[in-house]
Amino acid sequence: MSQAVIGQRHEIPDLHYLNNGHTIASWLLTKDHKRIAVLYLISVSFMFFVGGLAAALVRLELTSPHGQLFTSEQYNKLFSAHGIVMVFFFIIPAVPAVLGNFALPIMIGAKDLAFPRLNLLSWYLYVVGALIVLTSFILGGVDAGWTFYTPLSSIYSNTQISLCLVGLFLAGFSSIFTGVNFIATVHKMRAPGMTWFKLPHFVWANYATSLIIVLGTPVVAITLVLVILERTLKFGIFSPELGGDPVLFQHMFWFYSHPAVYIMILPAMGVISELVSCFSRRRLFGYEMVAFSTVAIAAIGFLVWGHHMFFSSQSVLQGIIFSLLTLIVAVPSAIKTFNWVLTMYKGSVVFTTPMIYVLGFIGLFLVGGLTGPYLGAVACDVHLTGTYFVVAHFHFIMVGGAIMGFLGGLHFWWPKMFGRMYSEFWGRLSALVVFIGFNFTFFPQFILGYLGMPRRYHYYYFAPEWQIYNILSSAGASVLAIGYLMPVFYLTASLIKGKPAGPNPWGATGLEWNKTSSPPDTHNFHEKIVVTEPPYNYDAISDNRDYRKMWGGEPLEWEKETV
Amino acid sequence: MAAHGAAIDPNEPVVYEQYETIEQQQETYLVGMWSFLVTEVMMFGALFLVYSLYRWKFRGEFFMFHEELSWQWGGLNTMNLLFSSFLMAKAVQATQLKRAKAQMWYLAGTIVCAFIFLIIKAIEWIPKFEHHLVPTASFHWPPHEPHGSGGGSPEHAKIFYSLYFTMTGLHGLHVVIGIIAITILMVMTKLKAKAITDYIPTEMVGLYWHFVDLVWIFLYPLFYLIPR
Amino acid sequence: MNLNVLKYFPLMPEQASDEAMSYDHLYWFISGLALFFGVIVVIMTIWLAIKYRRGSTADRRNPIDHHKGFEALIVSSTMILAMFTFWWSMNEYVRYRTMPTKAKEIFVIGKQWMWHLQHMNGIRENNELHVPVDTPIKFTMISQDVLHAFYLPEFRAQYHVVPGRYTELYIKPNKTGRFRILCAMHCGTQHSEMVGWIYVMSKKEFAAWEANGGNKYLPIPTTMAEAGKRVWDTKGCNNCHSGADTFRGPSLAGIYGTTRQLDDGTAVADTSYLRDSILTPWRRLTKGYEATMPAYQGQMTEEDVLNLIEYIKTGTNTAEPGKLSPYSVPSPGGTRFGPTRVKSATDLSNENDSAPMTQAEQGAERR
Amino acid sequence: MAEAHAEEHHGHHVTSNRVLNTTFLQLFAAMVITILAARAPIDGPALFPGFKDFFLKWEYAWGATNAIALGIAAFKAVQVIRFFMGVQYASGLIKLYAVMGFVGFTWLYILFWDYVGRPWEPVRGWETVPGTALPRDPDSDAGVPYKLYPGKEEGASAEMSHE
Repeated sequence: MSQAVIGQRHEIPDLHYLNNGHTIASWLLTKDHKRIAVLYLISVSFMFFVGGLAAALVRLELTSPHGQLFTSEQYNKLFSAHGIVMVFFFIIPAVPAVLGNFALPIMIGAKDLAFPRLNLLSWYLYVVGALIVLTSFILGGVDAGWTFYTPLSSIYSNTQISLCLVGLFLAGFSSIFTGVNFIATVHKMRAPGMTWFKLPHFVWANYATSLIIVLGTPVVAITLVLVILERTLKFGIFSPELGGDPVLFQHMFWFYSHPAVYIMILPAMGVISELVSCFSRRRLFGYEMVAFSTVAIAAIGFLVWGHHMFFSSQSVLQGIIFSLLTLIVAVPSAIKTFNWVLTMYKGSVVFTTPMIYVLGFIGLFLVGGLTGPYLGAVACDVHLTGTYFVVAHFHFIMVGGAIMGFLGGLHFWWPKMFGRMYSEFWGRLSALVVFIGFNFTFFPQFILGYLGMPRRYHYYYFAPEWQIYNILSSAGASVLAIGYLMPVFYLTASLIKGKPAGPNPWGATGLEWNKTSSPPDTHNFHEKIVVTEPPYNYDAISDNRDYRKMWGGEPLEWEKETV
Repeated sequence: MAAHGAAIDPNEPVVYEQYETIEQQQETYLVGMWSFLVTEVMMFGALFLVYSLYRWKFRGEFFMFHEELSWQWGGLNTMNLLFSSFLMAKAVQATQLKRAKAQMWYLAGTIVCAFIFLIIKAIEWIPKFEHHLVPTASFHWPPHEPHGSGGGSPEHAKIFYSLYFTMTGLHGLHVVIGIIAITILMVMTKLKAKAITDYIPTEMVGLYWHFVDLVWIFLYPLFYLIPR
Repeated sequence: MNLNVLKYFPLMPEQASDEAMSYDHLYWFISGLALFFGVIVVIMTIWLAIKYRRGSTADRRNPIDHHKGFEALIVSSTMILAMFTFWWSMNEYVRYRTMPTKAKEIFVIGKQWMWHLQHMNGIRENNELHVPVDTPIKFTMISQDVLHAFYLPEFRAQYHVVPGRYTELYIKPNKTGRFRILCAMHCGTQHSEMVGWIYVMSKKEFAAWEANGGNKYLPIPTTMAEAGKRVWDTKGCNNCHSGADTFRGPSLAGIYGTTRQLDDGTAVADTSYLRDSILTPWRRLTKGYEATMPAYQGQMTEEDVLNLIEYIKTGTNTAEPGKLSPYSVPSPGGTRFGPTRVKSATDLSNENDSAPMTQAEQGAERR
Repeated sequence: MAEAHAEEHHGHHVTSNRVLNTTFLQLFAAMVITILAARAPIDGPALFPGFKDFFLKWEYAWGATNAIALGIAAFKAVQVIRFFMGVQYASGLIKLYAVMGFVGFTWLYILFWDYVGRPWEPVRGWETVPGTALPRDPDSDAGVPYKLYPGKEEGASAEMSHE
C-alpha cells in the first residue's frame, strides 16, 4: 500500500468552535450557532432513534394478521409515539435546526444568527418539550395518533394526551423562535454584496420555511391548547355534544400541518439544490425558477390543507376548491425536479456519498410527488384516503425526501462541522442500503392501500391477502434500520480517526467552504466578507467549458491526498 | 456578550458582535419583533376565526349569551388599555429622547394601568365562577339571576363562554407577561444593565404592549358589544 | 415459469359496482401519467449521470444553466395535465356526491367499535349488512361518539361518520358476494376490529331474507329456545359473543347458572342477571370488558327477551368451532389477547363448567 | 429589496407629541362611537321597518352593525399600528411584516367556504342532536329531532331558515 502524497496535507486548525471552551457550561450556555447546531444534532438523532424504535415495533407487529406481540392499546400507543416523535421532534427541526443553524449564517456571511440567545432558548424549549412528551409516553402513552383528531383526543381517549400536547406546544415555540431568528438573519445579516439572487438555495428554502413556521405554527399551537382545555377543564369548542364542529379541529390542525409538510421538505430541497450543483460541478439549472418555485410552494402550501379532509364531511364546494389548488402544487414541484436533473447536463458528476443521497432523493421524491395527484384528485382520493396508500405517499415525501435530504446534507457538511472526513466506502454503502431498504419498506404499502388496508390497523385477520405485502414491508424496514444505524458508527468513528478534511474538501463554492476553516472559527470568518461572485460559480472553478480538461477528471480536494 | 473595542462608552449603545452597525442591529431587532408579532397575530387569529365561525352559526343566540357580560366594565377596561398604550408610546418617545426619568414614569404608569386591567378583569370573572358561567363541568345555563333574557341553548352558551374565557384568558396571560416584561425592563434600565443601552428594548416591549392593546380593541366589540 | 404464485400478490380489490370501475379508470389514468413522468425523469437522471460522470469523454462545450423554453414547457405541460386530471376527478366527485333520489335507505350508526346498520323496515344488524344487488343503496350515517369512516373498498366508497351530523354515501352493487366494511378513521383502541361484512344477495334471495325477518335460514320457531335463537341471529349477538372470549365480548356458552366475575364483585348469572345484561349492559360489566355493548332497552319486546334468555340457557348459543355462521365475522382464535383480559375472561366461564357442551350432551343431560 | 447594508444613515424617527396625542384622542372618540353604535338600535329592520322581511330573509342584515363595530375596531387598530407602533415611519421591511400577520390571518378564512357550502348539499348537517345519535324517522319530512329551547324561537328560526 504505497501512497504517493501529491496533494496538500490538511491540518485541523488549532482553535475552532469545537475546542473553544471545554466545560459543559460552555456548551449548554453557548450562543454560538454552530454549537447549538451540534446540540440539536445530538438531541434530534436521539429522538430519531426513539421514533425509529416505535416504528420497528409497529412493523414487527404487522407481520402477523393476528398481532401476536401487543394488545391493541399498546399498538395504538406505539404508532402514535412514532408519529409524534418523528414529525414534531425529528423531521420538522432536523434540517433547519441542525443544518440550517450551522450553515445558514456562514452561507450569507454573518458572524452568527441575529438573536443567539433566542436560538439557545429554542433549543431548550425543544429539549423540555421532548422530555415532556417522552414523560407522557412513560406515564401511559398517547393513543390518538399524531393528528389528535377530536373528539377522540378531547373527550374519549383516556391517555396522557394533555401532557403530550403541552410538550408539543413548547416544541412549537421552539420552531417559531428558530423561524423568527432565520427571518431576521436572512433579511438583515447578509454580507455586503449578498443580494437576494446571490443567495444559495439552502438559504432561500430556510427563509421560505421560516415564513411558514411563523404563520402556521401558532395556529396549531392554539388549537392544541383548545384541546387541552377541552380535556382538562371540559371547555367545549370542538365538542359535537354542544353543537360544536369536530371538523373545525381538522381545518385548524391541517392549516398548520399541511404547510408543515413543506416545513419538512423545503429545507431538504434546499440541501439537494446545494448538493446537486456541487457534485455536478455546474451552476444550478434555472436558479431563478427554482427560487420562485420555493416561494410558490410555500405560498400555495397554505391554500391546500383541505385535501386532508376531502371525505371528512367538508362541503363539496370546498373539496373542489382544494383539489384544484392541490393539483397546482404539481407545477413548482415539477420545476424543481427537472431543474435538479438538468443541472447534471454537461457537468462532471462525482458519485460521492452526498451525491448518492441526491440521486436517491430524486428517485424517492419522484415517487412521493407523483403519487400526490392520486390523493389530490378529489375523486381518486375516495378509495385511498385513510389507507396505507396515504402512509406510503407521505413516507416517500417525508422520509424519502426529508430524511434523504437531511442525511445528504449531513454528509456534505460533516467535514465542515467536525473537520474530518468519514469513510467514503461506508457512506456510499449506507446510502445505497437506505435507498433499497426504503423502497422495500414503503412501495408495498401503495399496493396495500389500493387493496384497502386502512392505516393504523392492528389486526387484519379478515383480509389474509394483505399479509404478504406487510411482510415485504417489514422485511424492508429491517434493511432500512440497518441503513440508518450505519452512519451512527462510521460518522462517530470519523470524529476520532477521520483524516483532516481541509477547508474545502468538495471543491465547492459558497462562503462556508471558501472563507472558513474546517471546523470554522467561533466567529466564523477571519476577514470581512464582501460577496462578488454569483452563487454556484462552478464554471469558474472547474473551467469545464474547456471540455478536454474534464476527460481525465479533476480530483476533489480530499481525493488528492492519496492516489 | 462583549462589545466592539476595548473602551465602552456608556452613552453609546452597544453593538453586539454579530452586527456591523448600530442601525443594522436596531432594524434587525425590529424585524425580529415584528415577525414574532406575526406569530401572535396568527395565534389570536385562529381564535378569532373560531369565534367568527360560531358567531355566524349561532348568531341568533350569541346576543343572548353576551348579555351576561358587562359592557360598562369592558368599556372601562378598553379605555384603560388605550391609555396604557398611549403611555407606552410616550415611554418609547422619552427613551428615544434619552429622558430617563420620564421614561420610568411612563413605564410605571403603564404597569399601573395593566394592574387596573387585571383587577377589573377579576371583578368580571369572579362572579362568573359563582354563577356557574365558567364552561367547566359545572357550567349552567340559563343563569340563576339572568341580566338578559337567559335564552338560547345551554350547549351553545357553553361554546360562547368557552370562547370568552379562552380568548380573554389568553389575552390576560399576555397582559401578565407584559407586566413582567415591563418590570424587567424597568429594573434593568435602573441598573443600567449592559443590554439596555439604547431605545430598542423599550421599543420592543412597547410593540408587544401595543399588540396586547390591539387584541383587546377587537375583543371588546366582539364579546361585550354584540349588536342585536 | 409458474405464474400461480402471482395469486398471492393481488394488486387490486374486486370491483363490486359500476362506480368502482369508473373509479379504477381514473386511477389508471393517473397511474399512466405518473408512470410517464416517472419514466422520463428516471431515464433522464440515469442517462445524464452516466453520460456526464467525471472522467467521461462527453462533449461539455457550451453548457447552459437556464432555458426559458424548457421551463415554459414544464410549466405548461404539468399545468395542462393537472387541470385535466382535476376536471376529470371533479366530475367523478360531483357524480359520486350526488345521492340517487330513489334508493334503498340504510341507516348507519358508528360507535366504538362496531357498526349498527338499520333497514327501513326495522331489521337491525350489527357489523353485517344484507342488501340486494343492482339496487342503489344510500347510507345515512352518524356517529355516536368519535369520528369513524365507513369504508367499502370493493365499492371504492368511503365517507366519514361524524358525531352530531348526518353524512351520506351511496353504492350500487352489481355483483353478489361478500364484501368488507372497514373503519378507515382511527377511532380508539379496537379501531382495527371495527370491521363487518356486506352481503350482496340476488333480489329474490334478499326478498326472502327480508320476509323472514332478516334470517332466511331460520325455520318457523316452535319452542321458546328456537324463537330465542332467531332473536339471537337477527340481532347479531353472535358477532361479539362467539364461541370464545374475544375482545368484543365474552363467550356466553353455558353461562347460565355460573358465577360471573364483574368489575365490582361477582354475580350469579340467573335470569334477571341475563335480562339486565341484555337491556342495560353497562350496569353489570364482566370484568375486563368495557361498556361497548349497545343497550337493547326499548329495542326488544319482553317476549323476545324471555325467548333469548331461554335460548342462552340451552348453552348452544355459540358457533361451532371452526365453522362460523356465514353471517359473522370470523373470530381470530384465542392467541392474541392481552394478558389481563384473557385471564379474567376465561377464568370466569370455563373453570366452573369446563368446555361448552355439545348438542348431544346437552340433550342427554336434559333428558 | 434593499441591500443588506445600506450605507446611508437610518436615524430612528421620534414620534412627536402632537401625533401621539391626536392618535389617543382619535382612539378614545372611536371607542365612544363604537359603544353608542352597538347600544343604539340601528340594525337593518329597525332602520327600515318596511323591509323587515327582507332583512330577516337575508342574513346579511345582522352583519350591518357588526360591520360598523368591526370597522371602527379596524380603524383603531390601524391607528395604533401606524402611530403608536411607529410603522408609519418605519422601513418598508417593517411595513411588510406588520401587514403579513393580518394577511395570513385572512387566509384562515378560506375555510368559511366549507361552512357556507355545506347547506347547499342534500344532507342537512351540523345541527345539535342532543343525547342521541339514532337515525331520524325516514317517513317524517322534518327528519331531524331538533330541540327547541325555551325562549329560543328567534335563534331557532334563523337556524332553520339558513338550512
